[in-house]
Amino acid sequence: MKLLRLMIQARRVDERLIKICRQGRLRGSAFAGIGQEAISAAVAVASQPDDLFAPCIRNLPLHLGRGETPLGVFRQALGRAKSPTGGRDGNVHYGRLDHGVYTMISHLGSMISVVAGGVMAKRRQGKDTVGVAFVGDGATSTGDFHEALNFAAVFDIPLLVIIENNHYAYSTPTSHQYRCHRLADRAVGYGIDGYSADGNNPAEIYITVRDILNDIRANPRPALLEADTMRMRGHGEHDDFKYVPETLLQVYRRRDPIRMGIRGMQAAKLITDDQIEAMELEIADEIDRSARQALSEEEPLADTLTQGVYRDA
Amino acid sequence: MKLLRLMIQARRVDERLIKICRQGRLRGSAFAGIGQEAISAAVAVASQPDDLFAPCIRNLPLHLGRGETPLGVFRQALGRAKSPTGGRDGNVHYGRLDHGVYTMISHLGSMISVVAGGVMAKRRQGKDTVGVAFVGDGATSTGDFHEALNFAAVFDIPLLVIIENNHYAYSTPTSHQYRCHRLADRAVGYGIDGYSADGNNPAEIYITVRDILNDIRANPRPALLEADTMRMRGHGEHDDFKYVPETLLQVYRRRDPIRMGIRGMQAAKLITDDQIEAMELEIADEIDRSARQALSEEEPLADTLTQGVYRDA
Amino acid sequence: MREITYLQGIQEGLREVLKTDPTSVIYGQDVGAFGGAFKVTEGLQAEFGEARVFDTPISESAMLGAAIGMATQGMRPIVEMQFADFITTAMHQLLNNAGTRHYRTGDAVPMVVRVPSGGGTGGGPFHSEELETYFCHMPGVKVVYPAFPSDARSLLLSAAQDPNPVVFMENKTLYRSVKERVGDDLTALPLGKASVRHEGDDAVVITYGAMVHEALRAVSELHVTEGYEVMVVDLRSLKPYDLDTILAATAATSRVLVVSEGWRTCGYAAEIATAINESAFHLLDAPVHRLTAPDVPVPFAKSLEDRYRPAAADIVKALRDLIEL
Amino acid sequence: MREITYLQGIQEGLREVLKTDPTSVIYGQDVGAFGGAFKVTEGLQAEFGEARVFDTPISESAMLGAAIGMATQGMRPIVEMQFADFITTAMHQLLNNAGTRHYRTGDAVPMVVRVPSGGGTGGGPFHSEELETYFCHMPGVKVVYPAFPSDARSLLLSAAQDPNPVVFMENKTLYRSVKERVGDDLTALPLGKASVRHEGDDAVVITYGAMVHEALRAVSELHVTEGYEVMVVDLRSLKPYDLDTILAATAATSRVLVVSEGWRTCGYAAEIATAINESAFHLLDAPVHRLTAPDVPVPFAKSLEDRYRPAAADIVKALRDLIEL
Ligand SMILES: Cc1ncc(C[n+]2csc(CCOP(=O)(O)OP(=O)(O)O)c2C)c(N)n1
Ligand SMILES: Cc1ncc(C[n+]2csc(CCOP(=O)(O)OP(=O)(O)O)c2C)c(N)n1
Ligand SMILES: [Mg+2]
Ligand SMILES: [Mg+2]
Repeated sequence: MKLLRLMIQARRVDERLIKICRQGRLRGSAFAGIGQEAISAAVAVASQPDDLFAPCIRNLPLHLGRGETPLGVFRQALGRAKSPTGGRDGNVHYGRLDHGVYTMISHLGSMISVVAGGVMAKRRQGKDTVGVAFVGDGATSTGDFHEALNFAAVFDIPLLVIIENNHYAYSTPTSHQYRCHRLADRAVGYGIDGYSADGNNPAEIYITVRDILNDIRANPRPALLEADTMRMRGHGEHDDFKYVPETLLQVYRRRDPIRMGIRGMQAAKLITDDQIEAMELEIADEIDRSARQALSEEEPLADTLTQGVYRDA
Repeated sequence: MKLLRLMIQARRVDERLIKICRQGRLRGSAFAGIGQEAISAAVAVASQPDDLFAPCIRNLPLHLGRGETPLGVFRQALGRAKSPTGGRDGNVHYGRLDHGVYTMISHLGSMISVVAGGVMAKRRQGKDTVGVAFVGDGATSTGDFHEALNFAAVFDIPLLVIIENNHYAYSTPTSHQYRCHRLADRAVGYGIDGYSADGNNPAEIYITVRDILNDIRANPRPALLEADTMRMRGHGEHDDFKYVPETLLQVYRRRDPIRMGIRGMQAAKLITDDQIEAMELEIADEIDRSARQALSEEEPLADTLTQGVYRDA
Repeated sequence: MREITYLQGIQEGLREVLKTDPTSVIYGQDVGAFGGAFKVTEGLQAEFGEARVFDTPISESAMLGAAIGMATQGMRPIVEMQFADFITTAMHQLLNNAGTRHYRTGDAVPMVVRVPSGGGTGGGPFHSEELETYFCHMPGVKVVYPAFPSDARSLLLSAAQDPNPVVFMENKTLYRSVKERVGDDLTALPLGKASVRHEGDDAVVITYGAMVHEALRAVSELHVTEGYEVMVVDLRSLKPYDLDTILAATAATSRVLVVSEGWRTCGYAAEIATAINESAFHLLDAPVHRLTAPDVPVPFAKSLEDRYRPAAADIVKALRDLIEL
Repeated sequence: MREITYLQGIQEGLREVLKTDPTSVIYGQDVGAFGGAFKVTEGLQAEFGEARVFDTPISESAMLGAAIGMATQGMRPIVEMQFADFITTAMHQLLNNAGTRHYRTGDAVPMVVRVPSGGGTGGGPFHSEELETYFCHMPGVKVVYPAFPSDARSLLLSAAQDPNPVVFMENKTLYRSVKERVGDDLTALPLGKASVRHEGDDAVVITYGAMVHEALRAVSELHVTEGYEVMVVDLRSLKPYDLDTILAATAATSRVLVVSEGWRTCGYAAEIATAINESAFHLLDAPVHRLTAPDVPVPFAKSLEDRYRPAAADIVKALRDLIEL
């Protein structure tokens, strides 16, 4: 139920951001995770308070599941003074360490080692922290992906690296990104376990993630999980998305994670139509209030520009 | 026979360089490849004229096998004006493109993609070039190792990456470098073939390399070969080498590639003691003359310092 | 004469190189059928085929390393970084591997690296950087930065004819905003030559990239408001730079403002200011001033970025101070 | 009072940090049992255990990324680059990831990156680089560069107490050649404070790192040969730098020579020269001169490297020109 709620909430936030973007009220573009919600929602639900995360640009459900509010997300995208980064970073580059969520930098792959180091620190402090880093299929080609996985393996760091394989890196299909059969096969080269799962099936991905996290929490070492999914919109809203064949979209439209989640819960009689409707209404209401509030807020004062580059001793 | 000659020649050059180093006549240190000669000698013998190479610091037999002279090697180590890099680079950073050999930079892993690009170019020019890049076990932890292998795989570049696994990267044992069982297992993650071989057995490594090169020459795509070997001296001559247990050295002393090569050829009656002695004498003579000559030569003129940073149009 | 944008200038330069130099190839992330994140290479793959214009994995180091390999084997690779910012993952390939190679081996390394640069687009800290200091501090590397469509076109040709690694900086805010009427004859422009964009003798603004346009706006405003005549020098080549033109402008005006969109400390503006002081100290009526971005990560919010990035109004103010000093 | 080397100064600083700050760790390639390529960390693993001092794979980017992760979770990582030169494989972790983080998130990133720097050892193009320009051009990053054993010790402490990423540059030629008598009380030195190493009013040499010692040799030679009294300022902190001391020295001498072992174009010397010109133009009797390495990859042969690297004789000559101008 929590998982479903997160997915729906993220979807509606993304939809609202797209609308705001279309209205020309966003700086830059909107980068939606529509179609990929199950994976990060599953991680959020399966996680423990002390865990650490390096989300990428399509992990809104993780942020929400770890305590960020739709208001915070809107503020961030709009560069508001009260946003998690005070309007200094934009779009999807945010996080809060008190939620265990690292604020990413754009350089793909570079955050994996950061969360690895964070987990090392927490473990030394006696916590049973595990870490989860998200990357796309494209980011697996970076040197940083390799260095960080190998580093984590050598130090037995309990870190799950999830590859959200959505078939494209911007316009580039996976056939131009790598030649191996499954990216999960890279695990053997690091001496760690590699898993594949259907990233659009909330129940499957949840169980897979939960089991891996339990395992590496108890027996610290990294793991690699490749989750098959599909980005159902352009790389950003500026992207015409013509490079994706309609047939492929068809397949994943039928396999929409929210629909699959609802169907599964309905089949198991875990949810009623009324409950879904109530949830949607509640979510819509919060989103509407949050979006309006964020839109009405101020950008940071220009005078604060040079403050906080360094931290005072 | 050519293979054996290359190994012996390289060994004797290295020994002479160590002597020169001990006499305090080298700038910097000497970085010997003693114990690892079979691998690069095999590559040199198995290669074709149009092939391209990215040697690392312990591939003297490759240089010699591709046409560099002991004189050139001594000049290089001594920073002489007539050295392959004109005294600008030192030690083991040299090569000649007309021999197909790229001059390395020190940044480990960074030359693999260079030779990949070179092979791409030659192939476009209709040559049946293959490339061979050498790295150590330690260099496999660099992001560049990963990026280059994946890049070569995506573009079906006939490039053999040879990992000379000599158990140590400087003082760091492989247990602190990676956690996989065999580094050759990384091949599957790139969708290419991975091989392991005994790098101290000249016949075995020669046949392995020859077969792989034939294969990728005909069916262009990269391959990964892990050759087991042992560096029988310190990282450089300044290194006291205490971190290596004597028992390990014992094992590899018995498996010295030159001795194994000679024994194999003797068993097959391909060489006589007289022939070996003649070869040694001839090699010793050339080395002695070359070393003396290089020692007697001049360093580059200081006035040439700023020449040739840029190439004139 | 046709009117083209800055982006079209680059694209025409690229097309000309592909046409006239059969050894040239263009590659990068999404530069093929998609035409690149900014559509600079749009249509080129369709025109020249996948062998000449192609996509690569997201591997900046391998992309640059492979370019060195190709360049040293008779090809002329033109590599696009999706954003300048991402080249920081592979500085060693440029600084250590490409830049030092000719000096060490005598081998030519003719390669061009296109880096879409600069802020003003709301790109935030990682899609807005101006990294010319890094590139200019690399022995063996050349750096150009056009401000106008015709220069973009010509400098692309020159860069692609140069036997050295050339970093070709492109300013993202200029791509579609700057237009110019150009003829059809494409000629390479010698590297290392600045251009005087506006004459004047009360002071000179020495700058490059997007700041040339801010400077031009500033000097016309100053002309209208107080009648000052201020020269504007567009460097075009950052390394080598045109010291002759810089010194002539200094001699003609005695008051120099160097403007750069890059960070202040160790920024490119300091290099130009120092070079002027070293060679023309006695000609100066006032210290060379520099107007730069502060040492701050490029901020996202418009309020902050507007303050961050030097603009015409800041140049007006700095010039007024300088002239009235 | 004991006499210690520069290397011992760093080592004592490291030991003190490990002793007094239980959250500190030291890691890098071969820094554990082996004690590092230069033996700076020798004995520390034996003393503090493998959990506090440990070897890592050859992965500069992961090493720095992990440091950011640790630093933001209450630890204080001290990372050794085996040579400064190799950090060019991971500039993004320092520039983009560590440097921007506090500004963007408010999170403290207390980490130290030790970079053995500089030429003069016959290390060739890839074991000799001076990269301070790169580091100083990173918003959010601090840079220190001691020239003396006691400073090395104190600045190591300060760097390890600072809540920001600090690049700690160490000069390889000084490791064993420079000795100093020191007491046992270890106190951190505030970052951003220069030190006047020699008094004088005919001119001032502003410099740092190994060049401080070349400058000191030069000024004593000049004193002997022509009786000049030349001040020597050792910057110690390159970012932030001590503008007050720089300007006071400028006021006292009116003639300034900035000496740096780094490359010329966009080098650190240009920053200091520009800052002086901006703030003290009217105090100058002559243009600020800079003496730097040329824009050339660091060459291997002694004949070339001796010419490449500024030395006492070059400083003597430059000072003579400056004073007699
Ligand atoms: C090192 C680096 N190079 C290039 C980019 C530009 N870039 C941003 S997102 C992207 C595509 C990423 O694809 P993928 O990793 O599959 O993630 P997805 O967008 O599909 O979720 C690229 C090339 C970058 N951010 N970092
Ligand atoms: C990117 C990079 N980091 C660090 C170094 C310093 N370094 C030079 S050789 C070496 C060890 C290399 O070990 P390995 O790859 O196993 O080769 P071997 O010396 O055993 O032949 C190290 C750490 C380097 N050259 N490049
Ligand atoms: Mg993707
Ligand atoms: Mg090794």
